[in-house]
Amino acid sequence: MKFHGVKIEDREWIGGYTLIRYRWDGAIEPGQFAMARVAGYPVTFDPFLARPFSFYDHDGETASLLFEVRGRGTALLDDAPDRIEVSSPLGRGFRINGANGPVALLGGGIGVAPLKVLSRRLDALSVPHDVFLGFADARYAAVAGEFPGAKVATVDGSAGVQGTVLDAAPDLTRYTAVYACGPNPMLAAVKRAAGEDAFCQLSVEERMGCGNGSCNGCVVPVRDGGYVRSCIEGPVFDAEALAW
Amino acid sequence: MKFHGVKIEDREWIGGYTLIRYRWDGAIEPGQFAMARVAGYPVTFDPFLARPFSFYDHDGETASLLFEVRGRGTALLDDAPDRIEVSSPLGRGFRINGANGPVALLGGGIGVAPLKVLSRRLDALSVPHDVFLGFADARYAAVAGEFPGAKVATVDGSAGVQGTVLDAAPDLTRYTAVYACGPNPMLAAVKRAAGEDAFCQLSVEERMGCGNGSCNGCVVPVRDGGYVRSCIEGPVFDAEALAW
Amino acid sequence: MVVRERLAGEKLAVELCGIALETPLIPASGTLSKEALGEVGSVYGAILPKTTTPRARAGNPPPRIAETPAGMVNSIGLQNPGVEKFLEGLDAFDLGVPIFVSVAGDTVDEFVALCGRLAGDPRIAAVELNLSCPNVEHGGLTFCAGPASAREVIEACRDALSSKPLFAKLTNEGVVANAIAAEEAGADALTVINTIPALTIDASAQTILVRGGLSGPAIKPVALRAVYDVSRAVNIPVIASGGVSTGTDVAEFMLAGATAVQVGTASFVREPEEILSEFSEYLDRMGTTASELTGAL
Amino acid sequence: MVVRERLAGEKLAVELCGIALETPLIPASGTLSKEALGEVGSVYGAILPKTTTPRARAGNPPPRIAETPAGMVNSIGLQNPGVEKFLEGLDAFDLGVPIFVSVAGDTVDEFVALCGRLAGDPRIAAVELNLSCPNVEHGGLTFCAGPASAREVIEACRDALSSKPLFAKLTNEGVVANAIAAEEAGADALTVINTIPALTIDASAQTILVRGGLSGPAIKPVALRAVYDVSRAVNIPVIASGGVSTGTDVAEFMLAGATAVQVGTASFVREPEEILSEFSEYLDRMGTTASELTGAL
Ligand SMILES: Cc1cc2nc3c(=O)[nH]c(=O)nc-3n(C[C@H](O)[C@H](O)[C@H](O)COP(=O)(O)OP(=O)(O)OC[C@H]3O[C@@H](n4cnc5c(N)ncnc54)[C@H](O)[C@@H]3O)c2cc1C
Ligand SMILES: Cc1cc2nc3c(=O)[nH]c(=O)nc-3n(C[C@H](O)[C@H](O)[C@H](O)COP(=O)(O)OP(=O)(O)OC[C@H]3O[C@@H](n4cnc5c(N)ncnc54)[C@H](O)[C@@H]3O)c2cc1C
Ligand SMILES: Cc1cc2nc3c(=O)[nH]c(=O)nc-3n(C[C@H](O)[C@H](O)[C@H](O)COP(=O)(O)O)c2cc1C
Ligand SMILES: Cc1cc2nc3c(=O)[nH]c(=O)nc-3n(C[C@H](O)[C@H](O)[C@H](O)COP(=O)(O)O)c2cc1C
Ligand code: FES
Ligand code: FES
Repeated sequence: MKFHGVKIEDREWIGGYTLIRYRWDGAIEPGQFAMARVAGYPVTFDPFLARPFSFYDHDGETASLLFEVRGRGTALLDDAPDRIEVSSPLGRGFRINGANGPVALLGGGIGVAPLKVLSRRLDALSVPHDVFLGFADARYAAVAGEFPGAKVATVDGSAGVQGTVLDAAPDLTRYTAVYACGPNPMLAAVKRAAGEDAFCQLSVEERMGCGNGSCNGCVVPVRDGGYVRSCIEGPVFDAEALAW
Repeated sequence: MKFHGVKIEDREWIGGYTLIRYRWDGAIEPGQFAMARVAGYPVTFDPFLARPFSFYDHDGETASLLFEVRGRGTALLDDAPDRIEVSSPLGRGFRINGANGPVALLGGGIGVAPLKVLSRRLDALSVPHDVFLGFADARYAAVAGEFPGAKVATVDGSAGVQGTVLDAAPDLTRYTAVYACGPNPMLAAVKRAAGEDAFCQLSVEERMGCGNGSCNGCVVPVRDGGYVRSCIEGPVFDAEALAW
Repeated sequence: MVVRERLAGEKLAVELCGIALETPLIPASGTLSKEALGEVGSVYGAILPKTTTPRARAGNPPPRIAETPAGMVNSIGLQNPGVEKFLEGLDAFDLGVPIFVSVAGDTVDEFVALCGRLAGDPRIAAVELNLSCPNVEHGGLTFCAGPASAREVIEACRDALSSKPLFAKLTNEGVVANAIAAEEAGADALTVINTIPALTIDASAQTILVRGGLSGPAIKPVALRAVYDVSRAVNIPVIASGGVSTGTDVAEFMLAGATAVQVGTASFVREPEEILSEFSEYLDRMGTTASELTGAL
Repeated sequence: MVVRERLAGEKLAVELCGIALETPLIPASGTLSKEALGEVGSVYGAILPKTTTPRARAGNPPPRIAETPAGMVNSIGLQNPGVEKFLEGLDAFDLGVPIFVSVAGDTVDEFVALCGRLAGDPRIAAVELNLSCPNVEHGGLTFCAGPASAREVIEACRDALSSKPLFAKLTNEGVVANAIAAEEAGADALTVINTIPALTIDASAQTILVRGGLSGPAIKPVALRAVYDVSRAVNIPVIASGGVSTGTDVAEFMLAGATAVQVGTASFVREPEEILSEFSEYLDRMGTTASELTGAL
């Protein structure tokens, strides 16, 4: 896997998340991701693997990633003085079905990440869309400020309605398309709420080894039987294709 | 092993070597060493071990280490932005035998490191001493500028006399004490040149695991048979005690 | 060491069981997908796709991978489309260098049937038997759990393959005894080693994360010892696998006795091209060639 | 998980073969010298000095250690002053917690003589047999090379030790079969695992650097699998060893089934105190205690 070094232009902390920006002028599709890590190979091989992150935003010149510090990979990225290494763009992003809306965007926790650039794309196509975001608490929910008009739910009720993102959303069957990103159990709930015939696309979250289809580590079970790699066939899947 | 973080006050490149200074007000004996590494445990365990470095200088407030970049441990220390971790002071340093000189100090390559603080101590005790330094070439020999009056030899003849440090030194038997640091083969040559009855002390260089006597990794063979740990019984030994 | 002038090609070339390889690097089975072939350019002396089995295998449910200190544990479960679909898609792996094929079966008969199926395919330069998969006829012990079972499957496959070179891929446990048995049974080369059995636990969730095989830089010293010991115990070429991550690692494995060197997990985090160029610089610095390095310790 | 209030003492305490340990941590044999005892405070539940042998051993010539990715390889060669000098100096290891003593011999008789010598010493709470040293009567294979030789030495030592608990320290290769044999032979607990055979090469010098055993974080997933499998195969306590470097590692090994956990190589680069306090925080976060954790997976 080829990585290239990028210089971090700036770093911002929004609620419980870290936002980093770097110059990057390639093209991306909303929902595509980057494998990222701090520089250092081959001087250090620990941590060993890069970590997958959705593109949060991209304006043609500057790309940004929004992430939550969970373990040592993200802790190092949060600390990294000014250079990180990325490999991107990877995977298949959200497909926009041409219906003229309204469409629903749902994010659970850090699942909010790919919705910004998706919302930007929908704006460009003049597709009206509603954004629904669920968080653990008000601290994380602060990032909702980046999505004007978004409806918010928090598990502890400290911001927005109390409950999960689905408690913040109305009947999803009334939307011509539903896009969601978040923990797998949330995605399964969104799939059910969207209904059988819905155009519903889910960005799944699996542990990744390589990001380029080589390791078969990042699979999700599919309706047709067996497993497919989320880094190549995904991370965005038609809800109906998934076996959950 | 307990390490503590120190802030690097400044960093200088002298010839082929790197000099780093940090505030440290403990006491040290010339010839004692520190185990040093870049910060990062337990977020990263690679490189795994700290590296031993002689104290180059210490004025009661600021300690300094002088090192050559050889592999990844020293490469990281050379790069480390502003914080490293050290465990010190370790080992037994040079013993000053009370004779009032003149004494000889010999350094081979980076073996020059512990001679600065030793020279400072001898000055304080008003013991006259001559310094002889051997290097690969003029680039490394530049550090001799830190030792006014030192005689220099280089293997390629690009500075000082051509040859090893012993080619720069006169008959060593005329000194009341001989102190040397450098690669083990050089130390063995100094031992021979100093003669059987000399007061001759050698600072040896072995790979170290722990620095506190626990691993038995850093041993040198001794005349009485068997091996002793250079991090505890050394790194400075009476030449006569060594089995080489 | 005499410094000689050579063509770059001569410098890196090695010969393995009569097969000319432009470089001693080979991708380790299961670590290079079709989709990633574009990234490898002319780095590899041969291509070796993921192990194929008689029928399609879905593989294990996720999570399948977990990071560990300087390595990772995987439990993919030999996900693959089965040998027939595999052969239909084999042309995609044609980068103009020899193609080796890795096979695994649940029984000796399945191994033999696979070798028989591949024996006549001119696109395939050699076959690697993945002997670390469980032998269902022997209570789930792997085919290389001991010299007797390794010998049985290799002898049978040797016949079935007719003239194609047969590589036996061995695990670390008992590797020297198995290597000697494999040579006697007719293996043309030995791939040493596969992943090392390991386990990861998620302490927060208090659950097992992945039970599988450890690979990556962490296992390099173990693989190096296996390659060294096996090279001294047999007279057939040894292909190294286990933690190769830098050009220096390639040199170390060749010094230990390897004729060719597989790059596996490290290709997830580095470009194989970097590893080859580091190795090439090493050869220049030492004034030697890849083929001279083998066992030069 | 029920959150309970406890005294710190109760939280960390475990019982091992009837011996009360204030914490589940024990230094791994050969990784804590007398000189470093001052650094360990009250971190350890017991003290375990370096293996002692019937006569003094000089150990191997340097180089004895080499760093590897997230680990190190050592070949110390059991340097020690011999059991009599060792016992003369044993009081230095008295930190007010139980003292375990590790022994190794070249033959079964030597093991038995060592155990006989220690059996009556009231300062010694238990004896650990280092079974990964070579058995000179069996062509240099280690005492735990197979169930038969492990059984022989353990049975003989069990008798010689009279009532003192006997721990058998096993290597990774064949660990489950050896563990079952060790339990049958009368071992009271099993220490799992020792270092893993490995090799390091200096590519620039084209020489072997160190041939010895791999330890450190690199081997943690391998040790974790061994502890998990052995815990499920025997009914005696398992003491974990292999790569323990953080409080989370301690938790993982206890979840896998360990009753106590040895800290070895990691103590060269971290203060054991940090590992214990990370583990203590883990227990608080999970609202559990050390003894409840064993096998709670
Ligand atoms: C396609 C894709 C896009 C993603 N986009 C984002 C994003 O934009 N922002 C963001 O913060 N995170 C995103 N994630 C999740 C992110 O990759 C993980 O949070 C990250 O890998 C954790 O690394 P770590 O070293 O901090 O944690 P580790 O130390 O590796 O693990 C800490 C905890 O995080 C969980 N975890 C680890 N890896 C993953 C993973 N790949 N998926 C899910 N959980 C994991 C584990 O359960 C573990 O308990 C994405 C994941 C995928 C697959
Ligand atoms: C008591 C003592 C004091 C020392 N003082 C200094 C000093 O003041 N300045 C300085 O630059 N160096 C000093 N050294 C040597 C220094 O420790 C090594 O150069 C350093 O450990 C190399 O680390 P690395 O990661 O860069 O190299 P590695 O990648 O570990 O190895 C690179 C090369 O360096 C050599 N090497 C590695 N470790 C050692 C070692 N411990 N001793 C000798 N050679 C080694 C190896 O042969 C190897 O080929 C001292 C060593 C000792 C034992
Ligand atoms: C994700 C993954 C999948 C693997 N799949 C296979 C396989 O299908 N067949 C096989 O023989 N080895 C397989 N291996 C083992 C590798 O080929 C290699 O022998 C091992 O990983 C050690 O080398 P490394 O440390 O360079 O990865 C796999 C390894 C990994 C990491
Ligand atoms: C330098 C060193 C010396 C060791 N000496 C011994 C020993 O004398 N007896 C023994 O049983 N194990 C010895 N070991 C093995 C350790 O006790 C431990 O089982 C092994 O290193 C794995 O644990 P770790 O990864 O925590 O170090 C030694 C290990 C090291 C690194
Ligand atoms: S991350 Fe390796 S195949 Fe998807
Ligand atoms: S470095 Fe461990 S005993 Fe000296």
